[in-house]
Amino acid sequence: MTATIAAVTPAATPTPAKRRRLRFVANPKAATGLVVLAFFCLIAIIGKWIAPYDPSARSSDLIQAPSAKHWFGTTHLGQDIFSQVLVGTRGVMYVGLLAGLVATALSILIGVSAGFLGGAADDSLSALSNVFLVIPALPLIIIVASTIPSAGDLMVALVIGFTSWAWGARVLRAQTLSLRRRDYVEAARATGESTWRIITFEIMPNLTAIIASGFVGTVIFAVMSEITLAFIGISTISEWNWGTILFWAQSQQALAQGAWWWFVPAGLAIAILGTALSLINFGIDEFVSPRLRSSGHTRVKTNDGHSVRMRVGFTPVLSSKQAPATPVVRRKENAA
Amino acid sequence: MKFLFQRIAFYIFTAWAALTINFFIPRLIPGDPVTSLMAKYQGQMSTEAIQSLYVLFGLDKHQSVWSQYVAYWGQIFHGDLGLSFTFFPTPVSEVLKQSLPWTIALVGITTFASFMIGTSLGVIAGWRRGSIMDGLLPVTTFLSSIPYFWLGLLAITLLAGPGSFFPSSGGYEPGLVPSWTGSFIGSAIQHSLLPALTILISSVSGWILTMRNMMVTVASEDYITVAHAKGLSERRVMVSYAARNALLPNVSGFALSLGFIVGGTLLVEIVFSYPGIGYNLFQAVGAKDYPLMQGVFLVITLSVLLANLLADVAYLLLDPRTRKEG
Amino acid sequence: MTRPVLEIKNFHVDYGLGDESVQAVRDVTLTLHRGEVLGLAGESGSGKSTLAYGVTRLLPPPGVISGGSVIYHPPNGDPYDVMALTDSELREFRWAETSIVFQGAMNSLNPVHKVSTQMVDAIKAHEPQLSPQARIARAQEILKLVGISADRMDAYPHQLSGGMRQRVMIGMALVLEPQVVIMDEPTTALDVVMQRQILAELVELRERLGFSVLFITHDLSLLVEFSDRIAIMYGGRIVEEARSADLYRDSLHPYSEGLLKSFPALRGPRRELAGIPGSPPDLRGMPSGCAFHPRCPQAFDRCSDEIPVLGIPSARNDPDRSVACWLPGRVPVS
Amino acid sequence: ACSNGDGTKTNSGSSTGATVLNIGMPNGPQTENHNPFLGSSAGASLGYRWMIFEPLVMINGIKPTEPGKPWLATEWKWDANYTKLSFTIRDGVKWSDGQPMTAEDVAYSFQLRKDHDGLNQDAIPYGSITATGNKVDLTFPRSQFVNQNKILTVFVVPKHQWSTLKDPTQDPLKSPIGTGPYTVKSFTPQTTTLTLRDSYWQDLPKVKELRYTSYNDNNAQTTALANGSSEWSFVFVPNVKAVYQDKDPKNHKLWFPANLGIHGLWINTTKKPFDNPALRRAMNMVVNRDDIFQQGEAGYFYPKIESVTGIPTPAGESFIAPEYKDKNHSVDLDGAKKELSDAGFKLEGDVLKDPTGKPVTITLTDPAGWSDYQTDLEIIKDNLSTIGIKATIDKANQDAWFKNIDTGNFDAAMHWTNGGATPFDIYQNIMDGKILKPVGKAGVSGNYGRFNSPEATKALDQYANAADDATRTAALNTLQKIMVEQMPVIPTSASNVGGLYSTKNWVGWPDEQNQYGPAQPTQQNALQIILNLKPAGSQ
Amino acid sequence: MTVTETEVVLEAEGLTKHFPVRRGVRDLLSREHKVVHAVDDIKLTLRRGRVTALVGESGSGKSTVARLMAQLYGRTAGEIRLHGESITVRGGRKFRAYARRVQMIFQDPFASLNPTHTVRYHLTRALKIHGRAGDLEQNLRNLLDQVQLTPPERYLDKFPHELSGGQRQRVSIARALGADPEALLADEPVSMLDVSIRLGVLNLLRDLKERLNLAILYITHDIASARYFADETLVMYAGRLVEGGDSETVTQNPAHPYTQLLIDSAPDPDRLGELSRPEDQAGGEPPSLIAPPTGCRFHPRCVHAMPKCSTDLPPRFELPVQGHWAACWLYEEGAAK
Ligand SMILES: Nc1ncnc2c1ncn2[C@@H]1O[C@H](COP(=O)(O)OP(=O)(O)OP(=O)(O)O)[C@@H](O)[C@H]1O
Ligand SMILES: Nc1ncnc2c1ncn2[C@@H]1O[C@H](COP(=O)(O)OP(=O)(O)OP(=O)(O)O)[C@@H](O)[C@H]1O
Ligand SMILES: [Mg+2]
Ligand SMILES: [Mg+2]
Ligand code: NI
Repeated sequence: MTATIAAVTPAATPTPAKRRRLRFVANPKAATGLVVLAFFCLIAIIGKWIAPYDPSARSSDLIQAPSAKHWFGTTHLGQDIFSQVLVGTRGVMYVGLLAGLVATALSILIGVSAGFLGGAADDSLSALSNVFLVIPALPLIIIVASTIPSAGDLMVALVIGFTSWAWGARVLRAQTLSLRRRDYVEAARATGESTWRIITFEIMPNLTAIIASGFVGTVIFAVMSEITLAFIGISTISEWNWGTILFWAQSQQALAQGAWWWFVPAGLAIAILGTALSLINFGIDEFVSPRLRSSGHTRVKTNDGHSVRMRVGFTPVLSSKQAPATPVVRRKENAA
Repeated sequence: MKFLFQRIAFYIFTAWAALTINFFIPRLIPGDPVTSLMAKYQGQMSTEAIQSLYVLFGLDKHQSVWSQYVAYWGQIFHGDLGLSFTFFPTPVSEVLKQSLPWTIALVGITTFASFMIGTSLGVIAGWRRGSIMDGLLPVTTFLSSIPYFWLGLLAITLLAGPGSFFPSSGGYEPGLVPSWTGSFIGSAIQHSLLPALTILISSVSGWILTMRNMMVTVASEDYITVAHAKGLSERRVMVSYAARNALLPNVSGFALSLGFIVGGTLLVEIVFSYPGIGYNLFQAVGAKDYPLMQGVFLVITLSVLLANLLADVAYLLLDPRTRKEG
Repeated sequence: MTRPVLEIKNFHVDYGLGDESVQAVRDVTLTLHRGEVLGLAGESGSGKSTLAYGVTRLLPPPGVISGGSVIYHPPNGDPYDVMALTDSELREFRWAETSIVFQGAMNSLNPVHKVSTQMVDAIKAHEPQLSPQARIARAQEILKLVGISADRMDAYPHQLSGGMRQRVMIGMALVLEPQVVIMDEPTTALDVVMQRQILAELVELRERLGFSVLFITHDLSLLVEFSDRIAIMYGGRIVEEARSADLYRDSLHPYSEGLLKSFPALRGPRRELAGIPGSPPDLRGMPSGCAFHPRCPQAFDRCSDEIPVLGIPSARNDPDRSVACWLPGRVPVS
Repeated sequence: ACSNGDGTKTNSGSSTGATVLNIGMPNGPQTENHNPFLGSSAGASLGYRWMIFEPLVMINGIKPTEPGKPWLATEWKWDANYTKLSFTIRDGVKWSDGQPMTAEDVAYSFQLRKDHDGLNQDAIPYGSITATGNKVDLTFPRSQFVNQNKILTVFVVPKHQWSTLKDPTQDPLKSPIGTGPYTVKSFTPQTTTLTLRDSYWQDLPKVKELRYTSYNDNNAQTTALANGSSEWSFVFVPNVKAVYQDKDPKNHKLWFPANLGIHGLWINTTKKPFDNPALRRAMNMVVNRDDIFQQGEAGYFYPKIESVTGIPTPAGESFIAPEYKDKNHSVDLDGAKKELSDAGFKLEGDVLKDPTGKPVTITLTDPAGWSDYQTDLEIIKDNLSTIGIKATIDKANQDAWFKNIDTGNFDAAMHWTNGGATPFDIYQNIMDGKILKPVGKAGVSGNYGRFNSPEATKALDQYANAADDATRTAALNTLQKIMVEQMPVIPTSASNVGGLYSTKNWVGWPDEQNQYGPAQPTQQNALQIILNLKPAGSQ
Repeated sequence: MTVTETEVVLEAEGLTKHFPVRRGVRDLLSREHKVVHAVDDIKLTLRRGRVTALVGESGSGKSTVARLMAQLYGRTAGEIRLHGESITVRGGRKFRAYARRVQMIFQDPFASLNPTHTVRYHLTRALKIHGRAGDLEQNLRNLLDQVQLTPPERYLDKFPHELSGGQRQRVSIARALGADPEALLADEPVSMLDVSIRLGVLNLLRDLKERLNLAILYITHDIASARYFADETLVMYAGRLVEGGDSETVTQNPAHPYTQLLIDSAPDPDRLGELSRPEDQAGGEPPSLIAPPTGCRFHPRCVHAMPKCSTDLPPRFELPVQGHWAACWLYEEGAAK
């Protein structure tokens, strides 16, 4: 989430167009992130079918370390942890994406209207989002979720979505505010476009990068929150997800029993998913503001044979032999 | 100063909103604390004992929401947060008084340290593009994607096994009496190292990254080139020109993300059974202890607000543009 | 003509390395003489700023200097190549010998430090032996020269108007009394009245302090009025160089000619304005031969095949002029 | 919680005989509250209230039928079919502030409970309370046979302190005054230290100092037990053998005797086809209690129910009717199938069809976080599938679950029963028709399965109000018969009153051979145990 | 040369715009409403087939005038007449009808085209909104032809970032023409363009004026280009018009001291080597528009200022050349020249 701060400013660079959109995928970070994300999405869809066991089914292998039979070992009931991780992916992705969608929709609604309408509407809407921003989200989510009778996946997703739109709204508002003053918005108005058309066709397309990055950020947050809720036993754990696995590991004191395999795979999966999403966000950030790209070749061979890093303030001087000498006819230097 | 006035007005408004949310949340809860206590004593509490608890907790009275709301504000202004159910009849304020210092010490110091360390590393990473620091970014990203609590679990397994220097839970040695003695403080520090490390590792990379990006953005500003052109030393340009300006957005970012960070760090307390507010929240949620839940939420929110205010003041001191007269 | 202070020889600048690189400045050779104002004109993207930054090695990454030398002649002492200086030598060289004024003064001043701090910073870096009071006094003195009263010393940049900021920048550039001041479009952000005021002051100061100026702008009419000599850049190369009056009255390169014909004049008879057809070249895909040939009304076969060399045109045997064009009479005397 | 230094530091000089006993509970930071009436107080949650406040009569929690041991009362006598009780109060007992304890104090202790519903946890209907000389006489509006132990074990508080309290139900009682052998020395949220008094009406115990430490969670408590820094505790330790016992096989001991309360699968007896007792019996026959004990309860925590009557043994041994004396639960698949086919159920493939031809399915529900119950349900689900019943497990939200149980809106759930001095509490909780409410109506305090048996209600009534033991025995036998034949609840485990302890420094703990009291540190009998402990070297 | 021959398309009288200054918490306590006097009492006439230039330094209110005329801002006072008919529109269908006849071109061709849309989209919208989508493809080509972006196919499906600055500005102009307007308000249409390209765009505008008989308001800070391109020139200072008349007259014989300053300050290659500031020239900076100077707004900087200048607002004084006027007390009947 924090990475978006930098993304707000560089709106000045001409924003994406069709062909350049594809270039986003060419960003190695984004590409890696997308591949991993696609992998998790795939697991979320087919996990149920490829799981070797029913994740809830008991067997006689109690608390077994990973083996060929049980890749990630088993629980105290002899359940196969590998299957639990596979099947649990769906819940994680579902909640993450749904919460991300809800929050993004809200942030667009609130952020864009605050930015576009201005005046009192802006004041009250941005006060609202600032309040939500300052109030610690996770404790609020924990408390709200703990008060809901049956906090299933849908409910958890909604709660997370409804409490975590504020950051996106803030960023979008700032951006809309700057877009609203752009000449092309004024020009569209002068052409006679209606307000809603200006918002949806002139402003929104220019917000896509920010919306996408906000969406990804919220998904990260939602996944973390969801897993946290499951881990501390607040949301329903009837459906498997990674948090549920961790919940059981914790309540059965997997640590004390030395059953590291019980909580390592799920946690690792979270971390990898989180990293993938962060990478996508980097990709978006770098796409919006190419300066942030970590430059490829930064080492240069200089005049005196040293190799130096390119840096601000001290331009490297390449060995002169590289310079293609164009024949130049010069007059003689005048004597002083 | 106008800026500060506006901020303070905003904080008052936010505090009001948070307190009102706080008021309504438990009142929308269908369950009640007695059943939760029942759950806690699974089978060891008789049906009769349950009835006596309803009487004890005063849950058999009924009042209109509005008069409750008024009474609630009355209580808040007297610093009265009600009596905790789990620690009945200890006042919530006392429970919190006991745990707050731990949280402030752990979460406060580590969050601040993480901000400082992350920012400093970010300055270097952003300044020396393409150096090793830049290469470390993917690693730190990975670290920051790990949920706090899981990293804590991992830290306990790997580092806090029996016989290790690191204790796996608690705020200090069980036998000790909290006091300002060397052995107690030593023990408290020993117990806080692992949770602190967990928070630090998970949160520091966020700061590194934002600061790095900010530095990269700032580094291409004209005034940096001018500073170089003036022949200032590298250090001076980096610190006084680049970092100083790059810090500004980060300070307000710091303020705004405090809410997120504090939320995450509370989980560390749960995993390490650290006797702070986060652990209180965990207990309160488990036991439907609304007064305690409300108290915790209130204290967290107000602390975040306060920290925000401090960050605002820092921003004010750092950025002359906001000091504009009028 | 006086001694040179800065000789730029066969200067090349690339952005990026290898195949992807953009060759922003090609083989530029230019001499700045003591006490003169050398104007550099050309349209946007022709490499003016790149050249200016390159000379002081201030190009932002991925800019690299891929060839050439910049010989600096100190008032007393032996000339040396700026490109061969080490980092610390370069630091010493900067500002004390050559200072720069950029286009946007708002962006050139650090928004979080007072004007005085930024002035003193420069003095401190180069004359550490000076006492703090003396530094302040020096800063005050130079600000007075550029018309800013001492009580604005403690102002922050945002508290000053655009014109004042630009004066502060000029003052800062002169505070160490350098030999060379490079000015990259120092007045384009200001309106004409302010522009004239500042330039007038600059002329006075130059008479007093005797520094040389490399003045960059795309406003040719301003240059003609303000500078002693003018060099015209096109597509990363110098295409013509001459005394201002000569260039104005009798430009030799078709591009310079086109530029001059694009300016409506405020006084005098209404001239016919022709302009230049087409659009500036893309540095990534430079036309072969003379970069200007696709837009040149007089281009012929040779123009698209061979890069013209810069030299004294055969038709005007004037050692103070040079042009890079294949048109008859403009080909260099060999 | 524990680092290397712990054991040696707190038990310095264990070679020369220990003086300190470290007791632990996994209950999180405490607040300073020594009020013995409040279950939320540190005194109650750690159990040290019993070291300060003593009962009139000490009754062995695992042998509730044995006569109690005179404690602050030297004699007691029930009259008029348990509606009258008179105590003779012990002389020479002094409060820890030096004042003598009198019958006045005892009467006041009863009066407090009578006056404050919040303190009267057992909802005993007190009548008159009178103190004369060293005698205290109580009357009750109805027979207190079933409550007799609850009344006898009431603890006594000093009138001269309690009468000054503004609100006894909300006072944290910062400096408790009691008759017990220990007084509070210091309190911190983590550790409460109790120190031995100079004098006590019995022989002073050998333990000079008690340290009650509240660990933040089960993990921490387990670790502390494993490394010896905690010597006595009550906590669920999964895989207890590896995690705890093997760490010091010689000294690390545990004993988890059952008391008279049970856990079982409650079945909604109004739902078809579960209103058919034959189906319930068949279900009972396939439940694998060994798996539940071994996997759900880590092989020790809640002891498994052996007797078909659901009465936990050995605590309830003496109550079991002759006809069921040696009848124990065992998995009997064939018997179950026979039972079913006799009742008109059909097992087609692996789907059981009820007499109307509908497949039998059931939803088993318990709150998500209750890991042991959830484990039990998983096992039961598996077991039921052997007779073709398709079970699904609903991990409900705790509040919703309580509400659904209360209103009878469930198929089946793991739940506990009340416990008491006789199996009456168990059966009353399961079968009492007097507390029966129709499905959908809340506010029941038992009989969640809506079990409607006038016969059972009558037998319960008889038992509670009987004038002689024979009637009672007959009534209880009837109840057992109903339980076995109708099976409204499928009992799985007994409640426990156990503990884990270390014999490294102290010996004399209760165990299988020496069952003088339950081994749980938070039970009243803990005082008895402390009094019984001797330094390990001294034997 | 006179300027009153052709039909009046759009005229403004007494046009005034005050922007409220955003009030802070402290201002809530005070009664007074602070405003920016961006535009005060402007009288302006656009005629068919004529270019009227509006020159003035940055911040003098030129863009505000253009936006007021385009009815993008609501005005504080004054009247805008289209063919003599006073019109006030605020959005909706009426605004479209107005926009159909009065179109605006923005200063920055890099910012006035939405980077996410193609040239086709921009032009199609303009045509559709104004009901000219009839033979869409043909109309599109016509538009591009009109702005000399030929062949049209090459440009239709390009994104703005694929075009050069001059080409973009042509697209903006084409979009404005899409409405088939009678009046074109060009707000510094070339100031962001390179010198060699500027002329092309200006020539295009002049060509359009002649071919389509448009009335054009040409806003610029470059008074030299006004001389070349506009028939009539108005000079604006701090929100007020200070001088107006035939372009050649205004630039060659400036009457108002401000216009004189402006013209003297403009770079002039023919004035070689006399760069120093004439002693009698005014200096200083433009005034604050929140509290503009009383009387003539130029008086604090004016070398000819008289006591009257700081108190009384000068009206328009007609000057000898027909149509030339200046708002300066120097030209009051009988004032000492
Ligand atoms: N970081 C960079 N990477 C790649 N190309 C660059 C970079 N910076 C500048 N260029 C290119 O180098 C060329 C010269 O740029 P430069 O800024 O020197 O032009 P200029 O003559 O100063 O133009 P202007 O009048 O707009 O300031 C331009 O074509 C530009 O696109
Ligand atoms: N929306 C607004 N709110 C408040 N003040 C405004 C607004 N728009 C313009 N102004 C103020 O009105 C004055 C005139 O602005 P305007 O943009 O019309 O000037 P301009 O002559 O077009 O300048 P430029 O040459 O820089 O474009 C300025 O002082 C400006 O600060
Ligand atoms: Mg430039
Ligand atoms: Mg403007
Ligand atoms: Ni410890």
